[in-house]
Amino acid sequence: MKIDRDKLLDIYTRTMRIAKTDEKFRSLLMSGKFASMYYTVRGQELVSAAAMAALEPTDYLVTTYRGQHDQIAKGVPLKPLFAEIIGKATGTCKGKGGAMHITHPDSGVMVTTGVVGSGLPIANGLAMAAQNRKDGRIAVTCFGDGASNIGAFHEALNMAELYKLPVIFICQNNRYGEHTAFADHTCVDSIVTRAAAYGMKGVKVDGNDAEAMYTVVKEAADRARAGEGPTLIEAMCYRMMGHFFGADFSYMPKEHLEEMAREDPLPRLRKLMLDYQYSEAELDAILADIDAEVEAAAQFAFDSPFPDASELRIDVYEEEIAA
Amino acid sequence: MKIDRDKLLDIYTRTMRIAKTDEKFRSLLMSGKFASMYYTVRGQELVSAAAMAALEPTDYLVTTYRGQHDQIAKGVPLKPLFAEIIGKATGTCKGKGGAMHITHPDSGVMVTTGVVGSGLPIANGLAMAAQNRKDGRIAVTCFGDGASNIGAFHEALNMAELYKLPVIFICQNNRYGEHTAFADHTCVDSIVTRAAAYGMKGVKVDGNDAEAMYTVVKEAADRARAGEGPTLIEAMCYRMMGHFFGADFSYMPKEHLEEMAREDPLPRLRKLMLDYQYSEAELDAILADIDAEVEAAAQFAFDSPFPDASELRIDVYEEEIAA
Amino acid sequence: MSGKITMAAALNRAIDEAMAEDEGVILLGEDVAAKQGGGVFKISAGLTEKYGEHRIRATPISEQAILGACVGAALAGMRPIAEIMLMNFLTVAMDQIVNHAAKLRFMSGGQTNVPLVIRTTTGVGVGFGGQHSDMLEAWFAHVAGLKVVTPSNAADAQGLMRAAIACNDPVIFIENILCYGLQSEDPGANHIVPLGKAAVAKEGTDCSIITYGRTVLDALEVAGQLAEEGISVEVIDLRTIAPYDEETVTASVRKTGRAVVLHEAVKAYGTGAEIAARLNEKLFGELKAPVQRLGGAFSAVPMASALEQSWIPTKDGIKQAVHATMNWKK
Amino acid sequence: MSGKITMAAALNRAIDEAMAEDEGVILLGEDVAAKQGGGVFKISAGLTEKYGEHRIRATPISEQAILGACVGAALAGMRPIAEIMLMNFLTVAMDQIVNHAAKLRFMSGGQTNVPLVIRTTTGVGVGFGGQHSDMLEAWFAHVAGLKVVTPSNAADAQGLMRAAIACNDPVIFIENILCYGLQSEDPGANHIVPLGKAAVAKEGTDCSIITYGRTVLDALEVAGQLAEEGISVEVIDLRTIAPYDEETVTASVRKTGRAVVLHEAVKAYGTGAEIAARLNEKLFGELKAPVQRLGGAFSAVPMASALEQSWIPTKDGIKQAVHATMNWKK
Ligand SMILES: Cc1ncc(C[n+]2csc(CCOP(=O)(O)OP(=O)(O)O)c2C)c(N)n1
Ligand SMILES: Cc1ncc(C[n+]2csc(CCOP(=O)(O)OP(=O)(O)O)c2C)c(N)n1
Ligand SMILES: [Mg+2]
Ligand SMILES: [Mg+2]
Repeated sequence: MKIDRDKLLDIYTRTMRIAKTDEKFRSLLMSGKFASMYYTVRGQELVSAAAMAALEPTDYLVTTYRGQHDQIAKGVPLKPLFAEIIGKATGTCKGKGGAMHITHPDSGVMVTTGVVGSGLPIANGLAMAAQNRKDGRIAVTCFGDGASNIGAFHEALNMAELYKLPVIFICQNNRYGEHTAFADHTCVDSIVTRAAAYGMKGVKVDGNDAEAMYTVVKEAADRARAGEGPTLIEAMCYRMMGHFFGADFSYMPKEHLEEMAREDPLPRLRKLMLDYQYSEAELDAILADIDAEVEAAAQFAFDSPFPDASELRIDVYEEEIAA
Repeated sequence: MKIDRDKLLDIYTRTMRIAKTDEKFRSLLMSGKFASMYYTVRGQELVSAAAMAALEPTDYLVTTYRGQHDQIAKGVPLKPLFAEIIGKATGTCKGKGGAMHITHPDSGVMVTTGVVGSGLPIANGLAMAAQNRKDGRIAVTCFGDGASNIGAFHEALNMAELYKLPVIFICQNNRYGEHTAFADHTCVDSIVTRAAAYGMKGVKVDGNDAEAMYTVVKEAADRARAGEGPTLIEAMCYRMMGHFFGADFSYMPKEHLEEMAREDPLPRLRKLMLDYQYSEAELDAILADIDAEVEAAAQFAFDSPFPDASELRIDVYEEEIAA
Repeated sequence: MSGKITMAAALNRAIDEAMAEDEGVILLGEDVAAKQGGGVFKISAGLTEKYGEHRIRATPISEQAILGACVGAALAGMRPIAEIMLMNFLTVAMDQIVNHAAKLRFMSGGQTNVPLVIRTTTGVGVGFGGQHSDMLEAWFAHVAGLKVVTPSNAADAQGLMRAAIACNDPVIFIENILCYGLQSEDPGANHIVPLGKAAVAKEGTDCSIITYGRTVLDALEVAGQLAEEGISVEVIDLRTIAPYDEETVTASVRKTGRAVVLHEAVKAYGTGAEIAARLNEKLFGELKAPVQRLGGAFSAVPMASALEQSWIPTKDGIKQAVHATMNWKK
Repeated sequence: MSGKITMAAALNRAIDEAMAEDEGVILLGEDVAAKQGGGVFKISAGLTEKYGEHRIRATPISEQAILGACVGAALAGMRPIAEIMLMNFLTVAMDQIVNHAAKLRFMSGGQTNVPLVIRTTTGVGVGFGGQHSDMLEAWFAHVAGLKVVTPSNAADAQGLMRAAIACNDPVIFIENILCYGLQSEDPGANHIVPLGKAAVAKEGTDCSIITYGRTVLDALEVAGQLAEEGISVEVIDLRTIAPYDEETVTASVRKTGRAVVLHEAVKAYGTGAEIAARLNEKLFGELKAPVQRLGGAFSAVPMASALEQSWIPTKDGIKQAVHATMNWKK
């Protein structure tokens, strides 16, 4: 199915901003320029680019530790993002949250959680606020296949359908939860079969198919906004590296690695762009801009000051804690 | 479907032992002879009588606060049961647990929990022990319709199917969780549809049909013992009184109350007994025995001593706590 | 203001007032709506009729979903109130409270905040047994970012509830099941009691009893009895457990030189430990006797009434503790 | 026994020995089996190969199901070990620990018991941030029926793990993520350290530092530095946090007359409060200075390294606290 040509360009730009940022972080980590727990999003760039392109900037997003693609796609500017991950006072969260806890309400990124599954009930609450206020917003939450086995998933889906909340649950099924393969943590073929357990609409989609992914999320968003309730979307994709940067992934079978390489969303999207009559030169110009943006963001982060120890007394409560 | 005639008599006896005990407790509470939070099982007697009759005495049971029918059906003797509920030293748990926490390993009653849904994961563990030991035991856990919305339900069912544990999940769907009607807490018609979310076998049954209920549980038990994995059984029934003894149930619609009265399992079972060629006299003789047993149990309980304050230092750890 | 009011009615009034004032105030919990009778303890009776089912939401039995939804709604700027039927059930949803509600303001660098009131009830003495009677306030006091409040009377319940709803941070609001029916002076409409301020429930000069919740009543009764013996007891009702009103407590004990710390929760590692530790830090060398701590026994709460009564601090035990401070010699 | 061993290897050995000895010992946790590489911290490396997939079970991400299954298996007489990847994730499953594992022996009147070890890890100083670094031992110490253990070195880790697996009650076994790689003397096979007994990690006469886990190492280092100044510090490593070895601690402080209580967990309402309160009760009038308490700051653990290092007690801070006790005057 064809989508709007400008929209595809938008998706391409979001995708490549994610890819270039991730690449930069991995090279910084590799070179030892900074050290951190880092959950690479390599392989899942397009899933969130297409999803977030289907939303309004004011829509809410709740994501997880592996959420950099979601955050960037939703619009978090790169400078404070880099600074946060590197632990600087100029970070989105003044360095207090770090990569696992990026928050940026201006782009609708309300929570990034490090606890598997905990974002789903929170997304319901954001959707509930929108429903009560009738402000037309919706909430989207992204999580992994592994997260679909935790209690919060179940409770959240049931409640969302019961109240017909304007929320979209996007399961990015990358076939692994840490080192555990999909078939070793559940006995169903698809997470999306679980939608029926709540009377919810469920849709399974190839997350690396930009047109399909965008369309599915757009439809779910329209349904949500129309008061027709939540949707569970299972976006099939691949985690193209280990669970976190540097982690062993020898447990992944050879055939899986090969399949993964074949399905790489980046060359596939590039090809689609050409099909949509974008020229190599146009695309390269976009990449050059993004490269510059990424470099500037990294530089900004490294140049920024560390947070001051007094920050420990600030933001605990509304009132500052006495020294 | 017909079942073995002796088995039906067994089910009748269990049912009436439950019914008479419950009746006795309600009359004690009514007369003010003792006061306690009491969750009547009126209306659900047959469900557990038929279920437990399909099990071996050595099989494990995990039930909930509304579990007196399950406990009696599984074989907990009435004397220590009465004593426990009335808070005496001769109770199953020396009065420390009370009605909500009846334990009686000799009858396989391993846990009675007051926390909705928490029994399901525990039943998995009992089943896991049996699976590892290959001792042929199975575990059964009973819970309500309301419990099917809590996280523990979801996690437990997924894990049980994954490991093919010899466990049976019996949801006693009495159409209400406290004061909340089934349709107000979930959007599916049947809890049993949730089995598919785990690739699990699910069976819905009229819990007030002794033959059907027994047969379904027997099949599930055979499957579990054969290593074929768990079953989710949804046994439809009615909670014929308020959530707890004395609780308001004015929120129940008139039609529901009428339907409930029509479906009362006790007259229905009596009729079935006659169909199976048991005589009124035979049945009455059984009731007389049960009446005597219940009276003796109540008397035993009232005559028993209260637990001593030193019990607070015992059973906290294996070693007694110093005074 | 003439007349009396029960704690249950006072809580209902506080929530009603807050809901009338601000559309952002919503209530979620099991059985809380009109269809179910307004909550098992009827605290939300009549509110659905006034504010509708979108603001009073009866939920499935899903504490994680309840608290998570409240966290989300609070992040969006609403002022949700969660009713968690009994305190022990918080154990199925600690993650939302501790990892999320408490920390999101800090972890977001102050970009977001969670104005959420988690109402819950508990209490020893009603035979509810081991899984329905725990007092877990010490856990929450240990978590930065949470406030912990518990009233001992109807007027405070009303005033503290208004303050809790107005607070821009998450508040754990603990109601004692035995106090719902107790009457105390009706404070009238729009009564507010600021968070973080203890009350001197009774003045005295010989020994301070520092307590909160239902045991304030026991302490006052014992103080009355001891007055007849000529012992002048000061009773401090913390009202807010965290943040702790160190100023009021320290001033009282500096004056009396003796302290008994009292709560229903298990004594070991309870809030009394922190209070005793702080008193010893602040008043080292000034105390006339060691701080006495009283709390629940070190076991699950037993069901049998005979045992349950031995489990909680008794009035006799409180009296003995005060005597111990009065008669203390090396 | 010559040679050194890491804490990770020592834990692996203890579990291996227990599994070889008793078929009832099983291990459940996310990623713990051979197929996933033997656990994210490799504590179960090699065990699946020896004992099979029924005894080393890799689980879905379902902490309630993990702990519930362990409770059930324990009730049936097995000796399960649960690996909960990080301590903060216990918050999704507190119910199984607190309402069930801890209470079933008591609530059943001693008919059942729960011989379960809940292994978990945490630690401040690795930049894991607010939701992956909490130290919640005070919560568990407050719950009757649980034992709480944390080793500071590899040999103790091995010996305490054997004792924990042998224990007929539930044990929360806290491993510090920063200690896994640390080497200490290899205690050899079948080493057992009894639960409930503190160790005098270093003898001294002027001031006692009472601590446990990773901060024992800091305390020992500071004690070494202070020795050069002529201050003789005794370091007590609790090893078992609950039940608390009051005898050893009281004896030490009675001797030195001064105490610093140190832990990484948030100071307010931490285990240090109970220890300080007890010392003040037992040694009222005998202490030469107020008990000093050191613990984490009152905030979520910040991610940025600069802030995280200010959050935990520093070696300088420990030194200052000892100095404060030495120099204390009214
Ligand atoms: C409640 C909880 N349990 C365990 C973990 C540890 N953990 C972090 S990521 C992860 C795997 C999650 O898998 P999935 O949901 O598929 O997401 P992915 O990493 O593949 O994006 C686990 C187990 C956690 N963060 N929270
Ligand atoms: C986790 C938890 N939340 C809430 C409660 C309070 N509660 C006790 S019984 C009950 C209703 C349960 O309904 P259902 O599962 O249908 O069982 P029934 O009482 O109908 O047998 C509730 C909400 C509880 N015990 N545990
Ligand atoms: Mg995954
Ligand atoms: Mg029900």
